[in-house]
Amino acid sequence: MSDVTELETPGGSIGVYTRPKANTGWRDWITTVDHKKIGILYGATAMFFFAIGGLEALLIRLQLATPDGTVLGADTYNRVFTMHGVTMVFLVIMPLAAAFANYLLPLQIGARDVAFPRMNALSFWIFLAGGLFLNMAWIVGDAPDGGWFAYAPNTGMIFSPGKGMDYYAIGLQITGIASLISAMNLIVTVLNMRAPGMTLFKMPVFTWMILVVQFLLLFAVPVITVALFLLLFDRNFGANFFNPEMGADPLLWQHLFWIFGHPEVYILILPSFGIISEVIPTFSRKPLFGYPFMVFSGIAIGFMGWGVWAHHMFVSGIGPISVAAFSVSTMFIAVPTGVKILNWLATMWGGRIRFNTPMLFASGVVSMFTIGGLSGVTHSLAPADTQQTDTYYIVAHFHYVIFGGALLGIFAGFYFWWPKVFGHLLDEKWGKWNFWLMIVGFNMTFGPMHILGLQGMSRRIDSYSPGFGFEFWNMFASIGAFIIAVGVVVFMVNVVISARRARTAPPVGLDPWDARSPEWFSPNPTPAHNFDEDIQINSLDEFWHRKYGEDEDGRVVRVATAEEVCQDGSATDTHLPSPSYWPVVLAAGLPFVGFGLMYTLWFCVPGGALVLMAIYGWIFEPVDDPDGPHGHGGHGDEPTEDPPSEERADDASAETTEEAPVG
Amino acid sequence: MRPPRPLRRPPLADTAAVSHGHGTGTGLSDNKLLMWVFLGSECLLFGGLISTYLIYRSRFGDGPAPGDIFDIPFTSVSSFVLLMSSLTMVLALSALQRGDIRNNRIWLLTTALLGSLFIGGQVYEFTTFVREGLGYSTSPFSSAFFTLTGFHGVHVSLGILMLMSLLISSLRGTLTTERSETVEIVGLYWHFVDVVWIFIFTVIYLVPSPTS
Amino acid sequence: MIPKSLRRSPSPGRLVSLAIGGLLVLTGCAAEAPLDTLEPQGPISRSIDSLSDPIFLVAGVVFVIIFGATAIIWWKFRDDHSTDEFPHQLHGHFRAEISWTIGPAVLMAVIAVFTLLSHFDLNSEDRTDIVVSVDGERTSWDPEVLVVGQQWWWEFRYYFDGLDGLDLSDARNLPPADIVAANQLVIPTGSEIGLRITSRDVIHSYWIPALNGKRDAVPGRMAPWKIEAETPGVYFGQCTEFCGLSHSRMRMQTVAMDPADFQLWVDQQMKPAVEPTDTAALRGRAIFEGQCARCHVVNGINDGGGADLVANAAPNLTHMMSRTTFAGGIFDLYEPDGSLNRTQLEAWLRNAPAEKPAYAEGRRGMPAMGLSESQIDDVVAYLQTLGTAPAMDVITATEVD
Amino acid sequence: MSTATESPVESHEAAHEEGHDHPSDRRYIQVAVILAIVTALEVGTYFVHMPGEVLIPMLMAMMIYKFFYVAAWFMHLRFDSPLFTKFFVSGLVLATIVYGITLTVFEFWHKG
Ligand code: HEA
Ligand code: HEA
Ligand code: HEC
Ligand code: CUA
Ligand SMILES: [Cu+2]
Repeated sequence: MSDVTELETPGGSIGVYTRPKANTGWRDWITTVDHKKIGILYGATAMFFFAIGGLEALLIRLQLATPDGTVLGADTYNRVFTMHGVTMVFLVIMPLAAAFANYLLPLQIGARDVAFPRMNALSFWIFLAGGLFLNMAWIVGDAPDGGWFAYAPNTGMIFSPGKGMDYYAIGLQITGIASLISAMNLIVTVLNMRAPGMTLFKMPVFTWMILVVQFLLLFAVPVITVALFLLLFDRNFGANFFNPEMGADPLLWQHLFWIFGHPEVYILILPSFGIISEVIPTFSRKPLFGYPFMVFSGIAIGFMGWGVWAHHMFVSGIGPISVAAFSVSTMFIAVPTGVKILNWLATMWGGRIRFNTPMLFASGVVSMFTIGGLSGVTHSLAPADTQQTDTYYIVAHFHYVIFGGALLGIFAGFYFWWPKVFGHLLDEKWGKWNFWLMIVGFNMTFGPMHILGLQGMSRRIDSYSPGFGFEFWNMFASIGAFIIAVGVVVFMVNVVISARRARTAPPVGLDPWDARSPEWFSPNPTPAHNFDEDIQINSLDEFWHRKYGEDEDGRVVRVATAEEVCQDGSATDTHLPSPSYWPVVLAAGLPFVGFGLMYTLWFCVPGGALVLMAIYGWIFEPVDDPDGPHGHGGHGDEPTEDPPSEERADDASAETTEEAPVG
Repeated sequence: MRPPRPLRRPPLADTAAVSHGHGTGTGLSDNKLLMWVFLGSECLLFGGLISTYLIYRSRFGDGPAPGDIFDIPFTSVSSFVLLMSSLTMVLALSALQRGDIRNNRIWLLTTALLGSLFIGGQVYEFTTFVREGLGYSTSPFSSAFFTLTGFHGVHVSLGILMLMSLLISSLRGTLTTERSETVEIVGLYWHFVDVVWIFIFTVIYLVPSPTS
Repeated sequence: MIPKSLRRSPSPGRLVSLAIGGLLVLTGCAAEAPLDTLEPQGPISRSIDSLSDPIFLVAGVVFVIIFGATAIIWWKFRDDHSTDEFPHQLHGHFRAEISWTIGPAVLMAVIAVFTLLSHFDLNSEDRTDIVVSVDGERTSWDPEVLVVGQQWWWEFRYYFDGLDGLDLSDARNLPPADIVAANQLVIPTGSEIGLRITSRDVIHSYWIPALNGKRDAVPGRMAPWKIEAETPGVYFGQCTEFCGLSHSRMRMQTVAMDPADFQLWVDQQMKPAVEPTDTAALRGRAIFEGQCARCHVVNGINDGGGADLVANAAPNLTHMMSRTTFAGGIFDLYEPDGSLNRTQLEAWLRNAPAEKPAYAEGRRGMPAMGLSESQIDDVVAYLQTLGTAPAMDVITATEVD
Repeated sequence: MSTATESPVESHEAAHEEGHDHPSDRRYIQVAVILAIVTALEVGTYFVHMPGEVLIPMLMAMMIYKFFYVAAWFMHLRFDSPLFTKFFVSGLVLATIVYGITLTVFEFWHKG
């Protein structure tokens, strides 16, 4: 974050009809609507929560390192693992994916920003509000204790009388709003704002996967919204949705949760699939093998993900016919996923691979995810799952897919796009340490959990007695977890060291990896306006194709340098969406509404007032501040001359304004 | 040596569906697209509430059963009111598109009034039900019923709020033909809420409900 | 049933599962891992195992293929800076794509067939009546036991006239049973025993890995399930659905006896509590009637009394001494030498929540009763009159601590 | 705010050209009358006794008719880009399938 350099005269800038102008300093970060800054905010916030979720994980592993552990005690343990799961899923992996999506998606489609920049800011601030709200439960001393899937009726008022589950319900509700807004925004962005010539099937795979994820979010979030509302009403207003004493069926919660929950796991993994689909071809010096199949398999996973949710309920007593149907449907998810794995391998096969850190992580995803996927397939056999479910074998499965799949992929993305975002590379030596520590620690932690699970160790137990054969591997796993932690610390050190070094070192250059996709047309770090002019897209991997041609022997030869191909970022007369206060104000209102629902409805008043004020301020705010940053008055109208067509489209996308009275 | 020629590009499975004009973008308004995307999402929200209701409609315990208390003639009238508000909504839009500001205001106001009438009917219905012993906590059925119709009512109320905002904007002279798209988008929302009620009215009220 | 060809001894499955963890190290054997899922001890669990083992094998093979390919890639296609030339720019290969779409699909289809066979087999009922003598009368019992979970222990109810026609809709208010046991389900060997699983509060899950997979105990629902043991023995289990504070301490055992022993057990359980003779026990009984009977039932003292609890039940203590563990199967009731585990039982009576976390003040779990040491001695003396100790081999087989 | 929201600019016209003109108010009123008649028929079923096997399909047919009639005319799906229809219908279809399965699992159709 840049230092505070410019102080505003507050008088003029907080009015309803002006927009904030700061271009630097903290105020800029608060009011920014720049998708790149929002991406960075998402990333930084998610890493902050990752530290929290990771510390919770370490507490879990400390407690379980020895039999009859006493580090936490039963009550705290239950809260810790619940918050660990919730934090990691909703406050770490999802926002990290959102960080990449926000930063890269407009760049990859050659756009100036997203379709609704203010809404983009809004979704970040709402996410932050939700995340802080959720973790507030620790401070109040009443963290949720019902497990991340919060099975009723254990989460009802009778069995969970504290406020913990209210924090859970409201906190997730708030982050859900954020996801929904962001999903709608990005869908419109992808559909409407692609550079000239970029048909859907010339979009980078990462963009494709993000698009699929946004559709999953669009349709899955409302389902958990319903579930959380019902839970909230049960707990606070005496409704009877999950109270068996009044004749309710607790399985309703399970259905609603998992109808959301299974698409959710693909929401977690597909961004990472997208990332490594960019990394692997780049470092293999080959195009992605079977691009159409990669795209279609991603879509297929998205679709099939809707028809398998009850595989989480194989033993809950939903009836043999239902179990059979869900068991079979689940098995076939292995097919499109397998297509992906094999296509990555085929991409690497025959390549000339540079094993830089991003590639190490990407290759790690391919192997580690496969392990998790295969154990997933063993769960999908319903009879087998009756032995496996709710044991550490499941814990092993989902950490292999989530850590080994999603998180490692995200680390690949960090190393790959760091120069794009910050203008310098992360150090390779530290990067390799980072990778190897993580991969070793990860396998040490979660590998033994397969064994523990098959030996019958249940999950969510705060302690186990000696004599069940669990001692050795638990200790082993705990050691592994701390090795992961060292790996994470190495990453953080790398970030700091590399940033320090970059101050004196020469800039990274335009094309550090010899990359392929259009985001690299703009210089590093990306200038505020992204592109000087629109890029005409003629093919997939346009950037690469402008650099390389083929000589008469069919050999690949360089035809242009990166300097010739890239834009220099010198354009000054570009029109950017103006920053706004209202997103953060609106988001700030939501936690108050939440507290109101939990403690006293009076809190809802200031909360609701903030929200309303923000909405109206938002609507009446001039769409573009004539004096805004990089703004040049008079752009509100269509240009009167006949500019080159690129520039016109360019202009239109610059004016990605929003009316926002609705929705 | 002759200059290198471009590489063979990957075979691409272009779809025609998206290629408008420039071959990119849909050529559609961002805002309208946003609203439609949002409505797609709302389908799953209401779907969840409706399924919850259906699962619980026969679980009324010792409380009143749906078949005992629904007042079909009354609800028919208020459903009709809501249906007609969709008509006035399109009329408002079409007036504005013609540049007929006066009629636009009249129809906007009528729509809001019809909507309020519907909400009034719902409030009346709720109070009657409560008087007849169907409280929010009476049974899973009652909770599901009030939640579903309440969510719908909140949607209608938000719609009324938007209509009133449009009206104010119109009175201030900022709602002109160029901005008819805003009215169209609010209209989409309004019609959606109506369409949901068409569903609810049939499935929840008209399909015979269990009686105690 | 799974066809013979699919049956494999457990070891390949175990090896492969270890390989999945990337750790080809052998772990402890079943004796040290009483919950092991790969050591089936009955026909039902064996049929699951004979489905699992091959699938572990399949997974192992796929794993080896993918890892093998990765290893080759790392070794062969690494950039060794020997040339500047770009590799062949292959964009895809339609036939390859199709084959690795269809190949796994076919494989999964085959697996699906076996899965479905196994699944419907697992969910079928194949019970035959067992002849037991009840109160001296020979009864033909359709062996089905009602299993009721609650925070944080299990109740088992035996109705020798069968479950049909009983009103089981309210788990907190069940019709009187012939036998009510807690935490240890006693079954005869060699017969499939039907279970009907439900709960009095939150969702639990009943699981005896050596005999069958899990089935959730859902309040308001009655889930059918079954178990069968071949050899007499004690089989361990653990509640596997997260059920709140003491979920980890909600365990259970299944004690399988050969049918003759089972008959003896039934005979004992059918007896009412004996009248204590010794004065300490009599004093103990008075305390019990005053303080404990509001929750615990002892047949003949307070049959049918409702418990002052959220779950509305506490373990029936009529034949408490016939069990070898207590408090959700986590404490030994007997020392290895067969004498009473007095220390643990007294600690329990002194302050139960300290021994096993519970929200006793929220009427979930057993509260600290505030008894004096002498009162505790008296109560223990009384409790010792309740039921007869099981055979030594059962005591040794159970040792949980 | 104006129409600067479209991108690219000129395709705004394109979208309009491709559709027909918006229907006249008269047409809207006709639509409303038809909707009103169908609603009357629907409500009419309440007063006539019919076996469920006849009644329910009839009600469903009328409901679906009304539903899509409103969507087609009032929401302009008839004239607007098919993409809007796709979004809406995909939400609808997904919801129907997913919740239909849920109801099936709950044996809703048997219990009626
Ligand atoms: C990133 C998240 C993610 C991903 C991608 C997956 C992917 C899969 N998951 Fe997983 N899953 C979770 C996250 C995820 N899961 C979580 C968090 C839980 C636990 C929730 C909780 O209880 O707390 C869970 C639980 C879970 C269960 C429930 C277990 C239980 O609680 O009893 C099941 C059951 O079927 C399952 C199955 C699968 C399957 C079949 C896949 C498939 O998509 C995997 C497909 C991949 C492959 C198969 C590997 C590559 C394929 C090939 C190399 C081709 C050749 C292979 C074959 C022919 C076999 N998962
Ligand atoms: C979504 C992603 C995700 C991720 C990344 C992780 C990461 C980890 N998880 Fe996670 N886990 C879940 C999701 C995830 N988990 C879920 C959903 C559950 C189920 C919850 C439930 O049952 O309800 C679960 C449950 C779960 C359990 C089972 C608990 C139980 O059932 O009782 C265990 C046990 O070992 C565990 C361990 C770990 C470990 C050791 C890591 C490690 O990989 C963590 C590594 C990270 C670090 C070690 C952080 C290092 C950071 C620092 C060192 C910061 C220091 C810096 C500062 C203070 C500035 N997890
Ligand atoms: C408020 C209710 C309540 C009262 C009063 C109560 N108990 Fe308990 N008791 C329980 C519950 C609940 C359990 C099961 C706890 C568990 O396993 O988690 C239990 C368990 C036990 C057990 C272990 C039984 C087994 O087989 O697992 C014994 C022994 C016992 N109680 C004895 C007593 C005695 C003696 C008294 C009176 C001095 C007493 N209890 C009073 C509720 C009560
Ligand atoms: Cu009972 Cu867990
Ligand atoms: Cu799943």
